[in-house]
Amino acid sequence: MNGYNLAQPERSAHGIYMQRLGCLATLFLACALSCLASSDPQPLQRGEELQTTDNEVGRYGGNLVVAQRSEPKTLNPVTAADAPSREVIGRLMADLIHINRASQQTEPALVKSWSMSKDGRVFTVKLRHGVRFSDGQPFDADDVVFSFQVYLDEKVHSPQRDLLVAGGKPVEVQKIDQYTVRFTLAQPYAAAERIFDSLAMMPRHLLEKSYAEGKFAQAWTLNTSPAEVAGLGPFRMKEYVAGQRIVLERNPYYWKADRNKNRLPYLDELIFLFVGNEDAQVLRFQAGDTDVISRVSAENYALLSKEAPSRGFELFDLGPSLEYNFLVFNLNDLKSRNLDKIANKQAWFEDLKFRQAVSSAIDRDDIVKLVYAGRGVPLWGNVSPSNKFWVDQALPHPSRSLEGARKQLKAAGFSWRGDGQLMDHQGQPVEFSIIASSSNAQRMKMATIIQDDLSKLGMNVHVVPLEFRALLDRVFQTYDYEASIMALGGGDADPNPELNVWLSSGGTHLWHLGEPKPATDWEAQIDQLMQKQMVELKYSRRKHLYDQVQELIGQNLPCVFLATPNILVGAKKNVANFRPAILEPNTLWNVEQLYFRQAGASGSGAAR
Amino acid sequence: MKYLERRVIHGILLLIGVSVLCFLFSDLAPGSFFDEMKLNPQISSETVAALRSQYGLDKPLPVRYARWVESVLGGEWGYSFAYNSSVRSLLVVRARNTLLLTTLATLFSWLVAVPLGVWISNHPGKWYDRLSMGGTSLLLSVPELVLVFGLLYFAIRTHALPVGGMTSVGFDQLGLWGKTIDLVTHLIVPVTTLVLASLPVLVRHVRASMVEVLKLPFIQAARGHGIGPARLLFRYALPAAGNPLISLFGLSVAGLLSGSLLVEVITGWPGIGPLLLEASMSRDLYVVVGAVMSSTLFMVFGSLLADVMLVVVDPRIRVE
Amino acid sequence: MGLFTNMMPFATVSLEGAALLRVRALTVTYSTRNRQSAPALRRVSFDIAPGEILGILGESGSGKSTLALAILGLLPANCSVEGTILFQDEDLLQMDESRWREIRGAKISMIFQEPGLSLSPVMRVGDQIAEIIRAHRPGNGKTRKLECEAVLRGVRLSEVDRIYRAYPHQLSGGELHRVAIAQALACRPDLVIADESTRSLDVTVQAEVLNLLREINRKRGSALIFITHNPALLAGFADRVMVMYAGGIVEQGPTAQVFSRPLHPYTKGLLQLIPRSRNGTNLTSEGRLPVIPGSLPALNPSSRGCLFEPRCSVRTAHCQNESPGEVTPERGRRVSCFNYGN
Amino acid sequence: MGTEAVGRAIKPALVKARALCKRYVQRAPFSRKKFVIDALMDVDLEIALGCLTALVGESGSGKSTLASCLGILEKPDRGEIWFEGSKVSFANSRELTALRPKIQMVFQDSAGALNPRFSAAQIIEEPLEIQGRESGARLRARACELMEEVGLSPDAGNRSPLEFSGGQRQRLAIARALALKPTFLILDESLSGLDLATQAQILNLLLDLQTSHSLTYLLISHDLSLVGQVADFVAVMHHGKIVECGSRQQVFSAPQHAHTKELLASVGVVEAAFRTAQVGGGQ
Amino acid sequence: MASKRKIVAAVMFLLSLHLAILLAGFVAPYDPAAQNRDFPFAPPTRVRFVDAAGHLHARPFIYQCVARPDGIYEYEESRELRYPVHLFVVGPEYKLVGLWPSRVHLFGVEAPAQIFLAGTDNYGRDQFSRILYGGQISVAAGLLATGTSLLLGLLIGCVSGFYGKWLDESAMRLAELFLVLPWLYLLLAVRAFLPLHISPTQTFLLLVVVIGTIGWARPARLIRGIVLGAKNRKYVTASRSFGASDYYILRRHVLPHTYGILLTQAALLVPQYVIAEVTLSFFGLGLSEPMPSWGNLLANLQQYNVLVSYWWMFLPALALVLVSFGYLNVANAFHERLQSGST
Repeated sequence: MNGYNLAQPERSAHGIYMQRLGCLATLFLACALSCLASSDPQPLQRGEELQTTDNEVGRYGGNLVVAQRSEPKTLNPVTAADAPSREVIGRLMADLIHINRASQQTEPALVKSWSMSKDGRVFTVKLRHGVRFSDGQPFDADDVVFSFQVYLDEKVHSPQRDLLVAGGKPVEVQKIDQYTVRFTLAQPYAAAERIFDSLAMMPRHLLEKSYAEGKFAQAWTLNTSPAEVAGLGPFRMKEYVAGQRIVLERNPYYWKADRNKNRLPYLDELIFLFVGNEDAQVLRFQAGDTDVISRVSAENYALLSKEAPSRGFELFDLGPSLEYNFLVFNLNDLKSRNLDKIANKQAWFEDLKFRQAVSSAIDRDDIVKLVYAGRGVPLWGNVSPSNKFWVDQALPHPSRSLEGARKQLKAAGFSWRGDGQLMDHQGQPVEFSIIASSSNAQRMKMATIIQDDLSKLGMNVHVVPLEFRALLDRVFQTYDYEASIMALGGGDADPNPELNVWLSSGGTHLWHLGEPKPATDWEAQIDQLMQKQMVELKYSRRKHLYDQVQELIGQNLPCVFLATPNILVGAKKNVANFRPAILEPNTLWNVEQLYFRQAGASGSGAAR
Repeated sequence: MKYLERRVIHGILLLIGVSVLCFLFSDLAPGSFFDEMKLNPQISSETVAALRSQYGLDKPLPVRYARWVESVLGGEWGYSFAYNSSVRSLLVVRARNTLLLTTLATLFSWLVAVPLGVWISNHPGKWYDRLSMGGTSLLLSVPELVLVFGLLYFAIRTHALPVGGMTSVGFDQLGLWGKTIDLVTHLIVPVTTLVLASLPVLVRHVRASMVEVLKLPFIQAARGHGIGPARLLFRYALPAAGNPLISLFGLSVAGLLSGSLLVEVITGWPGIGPLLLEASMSRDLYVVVGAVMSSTLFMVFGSLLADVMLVVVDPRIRVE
Repeated sequence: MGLFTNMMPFATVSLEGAALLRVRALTVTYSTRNRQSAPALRRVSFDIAPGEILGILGESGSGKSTLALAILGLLPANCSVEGTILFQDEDLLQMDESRWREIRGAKISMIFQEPGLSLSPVMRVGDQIAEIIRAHRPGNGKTRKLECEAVLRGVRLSEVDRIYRAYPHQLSGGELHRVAIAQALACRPDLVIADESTRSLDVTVQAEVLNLLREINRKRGSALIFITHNPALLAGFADRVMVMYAGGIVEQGPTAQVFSRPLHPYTKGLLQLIPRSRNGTNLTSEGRLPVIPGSLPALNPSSRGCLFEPRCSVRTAHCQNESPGEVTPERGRRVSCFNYGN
Repeated sequence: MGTEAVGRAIKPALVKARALCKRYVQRAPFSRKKFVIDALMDVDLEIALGCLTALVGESGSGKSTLASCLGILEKPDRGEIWFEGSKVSFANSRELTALRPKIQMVFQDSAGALNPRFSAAQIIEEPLEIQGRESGARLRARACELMEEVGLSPDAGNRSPLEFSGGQRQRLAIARALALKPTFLILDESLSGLDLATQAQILNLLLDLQTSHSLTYLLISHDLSLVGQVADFVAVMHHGKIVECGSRQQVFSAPQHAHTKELLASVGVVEAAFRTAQVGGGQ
Repeated sequence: MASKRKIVAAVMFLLSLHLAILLAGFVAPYDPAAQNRDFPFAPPTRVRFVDAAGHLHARPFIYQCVARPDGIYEYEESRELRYPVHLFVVGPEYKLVGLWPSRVHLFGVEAPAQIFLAGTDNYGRDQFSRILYGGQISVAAGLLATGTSLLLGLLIGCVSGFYGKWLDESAMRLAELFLVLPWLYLLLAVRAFLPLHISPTQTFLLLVVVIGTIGWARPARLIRGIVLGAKNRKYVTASRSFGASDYYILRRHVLPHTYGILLTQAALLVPQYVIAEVTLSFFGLGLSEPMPSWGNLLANLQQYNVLVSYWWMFLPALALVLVSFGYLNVANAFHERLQSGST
């Protein structure tokens, strides 16, 4: 095989060999490789430490077609901030330590093992031997150090950098030997291994130059030649057609194999179509153009499920997602902002009884029924019931009670006018607006239901749809809003990513952004608890601390939690090893294990 | 060509005006590209601020404008925050796709509208005239979105047509004939939608102008000279009814880049529409400005084309 | 001559030789949906011999143009037409539209009023003539172009090339007029109708156009119906004159005879109007021009008696109640008046 | 008749034009070429008070331009116009407004001369309304008066001008021009396009009105034979210049300019033919 | 005259539609915002004359709608009880024409049954009532935007065509500018400046005025053309010779020529502006819930699953078609009349 022969010498003389070649030659070689190198799985090399998977053994071949709502913007794992880019990059790249989407636990990936010092500050990882990038170049500690250098470089502005900063100091990365790297944290960090998830390891030989030139952000755009993009993921770039699709092909050097020692992935190609919106996604799936669909809305799920038997696909309801939708009141400091009207209403919003009344007036079951067509669960806290490790089972779930709400309001000094309008103790009618993103039909529906529910309490609520950026501008910048329906969460099951929400100084502490010090006792308490759990290394103690946080949140209702949708996905029946998960990416996390069951049934797209 | 010079100068002034206003409006519109990152609890606000300043978004408007003009003159047309690449490279491919779609749609709608409008204008009040008028007012009151969804639904039910995109996945492996067929089948739904959406207005205009012209004495005279009805309508009346139609045609050309936004979004046509929509939703400022500028270019071109055509068609305007 | 002995029924009247066009009892009524219809033409009968020039004289509203349009079959759809129009022994009124089209422009053609308006503003003049030839005769573009040029030369247009390529707005009134004539003659028709075609022309051009029409008539032998309101134009031009009033023919006969001895009071009045500037004016003693008092009556179906009666200087009580029939006071002349000659 | 015309000629001039020049420049799109039409070139003209002056010329000779300059609707490029002994200043719009009612124009009968959306009475009322001379019922009464004066039945006041015959429309236009009691009336091709019989009627009407309203006329026509019958003075225009000017007698009996002679000749040809026909037929 | 009869017929048709919309409170059986959360996406209630046993009834009746136990958003009729449709029933309170409170509705059925003539939406709200109420806003918005556009277009078109020269030149360049600008940004900006507290209807109408303002360019160009033709008529010159001011000439001689085009434009623009609201909602600029408008009713059709699964969601489009058809007919009839008057 051509690819084999060509790849051979490189392996023996890796870095040095490459450095000797001029730039032009590199380019030429890269081109030649991409033309000649077949993407057939490479035979196993001696000394190659493959990870063995425990999936059902599949057969090679076939193209899997997936539709994305919007086009990825870049292939650069460091600058990518949007979901579609990250989804594609996730298939091209690999991380050191990976969170298994099915078990929600970490597992070794590019490292074969890691160890942690007693104080929880020093991580030492051992890399797998013989791992090669998708262009055939070997992967070692230099690449790891280089990757972290890039992520941590302030000039590169990686959105991931903040993850790698603990106690105000970035993590220190140190190469011990060719296959050993040591990470040192400024302070202990609970579940620190989780931060390695999805941090793509990048090839130094391809990116060093642009990094040195200070042009890293411009590297690996969609228009970069596929030969110049290489990663450690199951697939590698093949083709990008602007506005239409990205085609990935098998990474012949991928470092996983099934139990029969077949090098993964099974699929020849993975194709992402860009279709614009969910409806188009559904249309394409319904028409059989795509093989897998993720995150279908409940309505479309219902629509598709009517046709599932006749059209040869299967739908899966994976249960509640980690995302939480909530209603948040504006409790920001509005002094010097010239928003007196809102400031006047903050007296209500600050009153816990008022928030409790709102919470108990909202019919969460109806939200689940009307917004999610029953495929969702009501929420009373920020942790979804599907987050088995962290959800506080003891959290009370008070049922809807208009009577209770009225009592609360009465206790807080509100009264009712003759026509049923609720008045505060100053005789002002209770009237406020809820802003929601107009492009998010679900949140608009929640707002409408809440509006109707609260009108039963005599509150005059306006629903104001706002275009998403306009909404963000109001929530984060101008504070010119009264209440808003938003959603957070979903990335990881661990509490740490939530720090910015619950710490009073956090950037996503929505109801009171940038408070100089905790405005209330319970906020101060949460601050302490969250800080504590962050450095606590033992799960059971962390869980206990986090339960307390959840209870405090539930009691004080900075946000009125509403509901979370179920994760609904679908796939053609002949896609095997399909094990969708709650964590993102819901369907493609084990794409290297997917295969087409029957002969000839390669993705329908290719046949058209 | 003094006249042409003047029109070109007007066009340039128009482009400058549009770009300035574009910038102004974008400054007024709330939010910026990097705002969405703020929603991610894992990204600190410092990082967002740093990104903003890296792309010069914290600079005052005139500075940003000057930078942009510089980049336009350098052929880059600005820089996309989202794609990390020059706007021109983003636009060129998509503009080509949009043009393929809209040119065909414009062509077809005129090819249908002119004969239909001419035919019904000849017998105002006949049943087919009334039918066409009723049909056009019905089409006028159906939103484009509903039309396109309807057609897509039809495509799914019948399996006759692809339900979106521009080419099939295996496009590259197809032969020339296969590629053509593939492209044409993908074109049918969006083109039909666009044709149906623009047809009623065109038909009505053609009919109205024709009805006016058919009252003129020279039509009677031509009839008196024994000119047959088809010849009379197409050789005599239609050119004379041309002026308002040519202005309308100029507008069609002007709208070539901007007229198909929603249809492109729904059918997943990889044109300027989805790009512009996404860019304006995510405040990818220079992409929006670039897209608007390119449609302004078409506007200028369209009205220039209309002028030239007027001179060609209406001898009264030119003096030899 | 006795009043009654000369009243002869129509069928027996015939001019010598075969007539090219025989119009018999032609009545045209415009019907508007909610107004009572009134005839625009009332039982009009006349003949034209081949090669003859017939001048039709009348004020606007007298039905001249309706007559012209009726012969060409161009009346609007809301008209009802009765009677017969025999052209080369074929009844035009019985024909279908496609046959009409074959005749129009080829056998019978028309020089329309105001050539500036009756030519398409956006077609080259040459093309407009070529279109007519194309509609009636097979041939290719080249031969048609040659034919067109010949036709243009035939109407004494110099610079045929320029005119062929010109658009109507680029031509002078006289040139346009000749083009209009060329259009009418393009297919060598047997009958040409000129409807008030010289009205808008300058006097000098008017004379030239008349000369041209006369010459073509003599050379080609095609008959010509020349419609005008100015009797002076018909003198020395038309072979016969037909005077129309309010949709009917009041007098017809050879031009010289009619002009020297008008029989109908209306004809007399018209002739008096002709200016005599060269040898003094014909002003009345009050320094006013001679006129026919009053104006055309509004057409309504219920009117009785002679329609000219209100304006007539020789009217009698009889005229009010009965409409006069046509009489032939002498060979070749006919008049509709009880008191003609007075 | 001749003596009378000479007698009138002694009367002072109501309107004087001195060295009027007017040039139209047209530019075609897609072309640098300019087209220059010299409509008036140093035109001098005097119009005697209380007389009918005829301005004759072929189409394109500049008659209408002269008419609109004298009617102070257009500003000449150069030259002066004197009205009632004082110079008309085109720069002073107030003065022009004051002058307007005294100088009125009647245009050729065409679709454009009378607003088809107005009724006959409204058409006559328009100038009165603009000048604010009458209002309400008096306005209508005055319109009826004027209609009667020009020989129209006031009953027809509510009809659209499109329902009138050409002659009636011209009467309507004259009534409208008379509404402001002008002293100077310019008839710009007012008779063209009318039947011979109607032309005579209108001319007679004009002659009647001249005496009753002490009007001065400028009658513009391309038909020399027509105006020759009634004009006191005749001016002949050719290519933007007045080539001949004098009493009717002078112009008709002793034409000086070649173009005048040509015009007279073409009139003569038709007329002669007619006389021959009359005489010949009579034998 | 026939065209007069045509006008009367067209106007009557349009008026009756508007009357129904104006009296929405009376004609509609329910409050448009009232949610029946047990009946989301219920199909239109069938009005019957023949009952399950095959008996014919003179008074129309309905069967109660009940959710099918196993399905999502699936319903069936409960044939047990007949609920006759009554006229002039007492129901929820409303204000007739926004002024007089009343409880009498044109028709209705006895509780617990409900009559949904046009089905229900996602929240179980009666679409028929929503269509009627929505018409108030939508037609008002359509007329308002159209009026603004045409008024501005008329003004600028007239000035531009009448005075010509540099005014014309600059107005037409400005028109071109207005035709290409990314208005969405401006609208977003305007929305950002508006306070959240003013009533949603006011906000919406304000935005509509902004769209109307933006839309002047096209009518202005059309009107300019007409004015250019009209100002060169001889009777305008004549009017000038009477000392008429520009204003007089514009008002009396020039403007009447534009009526035809104005009418036609109005008839074309009204439905287009109503539809424009769909796009507005798309960008979060539409009328907010729970206020109904045809735009946000139609916006439901933007969801593919709704379009495919619930045909009655199309019914608002039918209302729009009817109204725009009415406008077009009125415009056509008037146009014909104007033309027959001027030729």
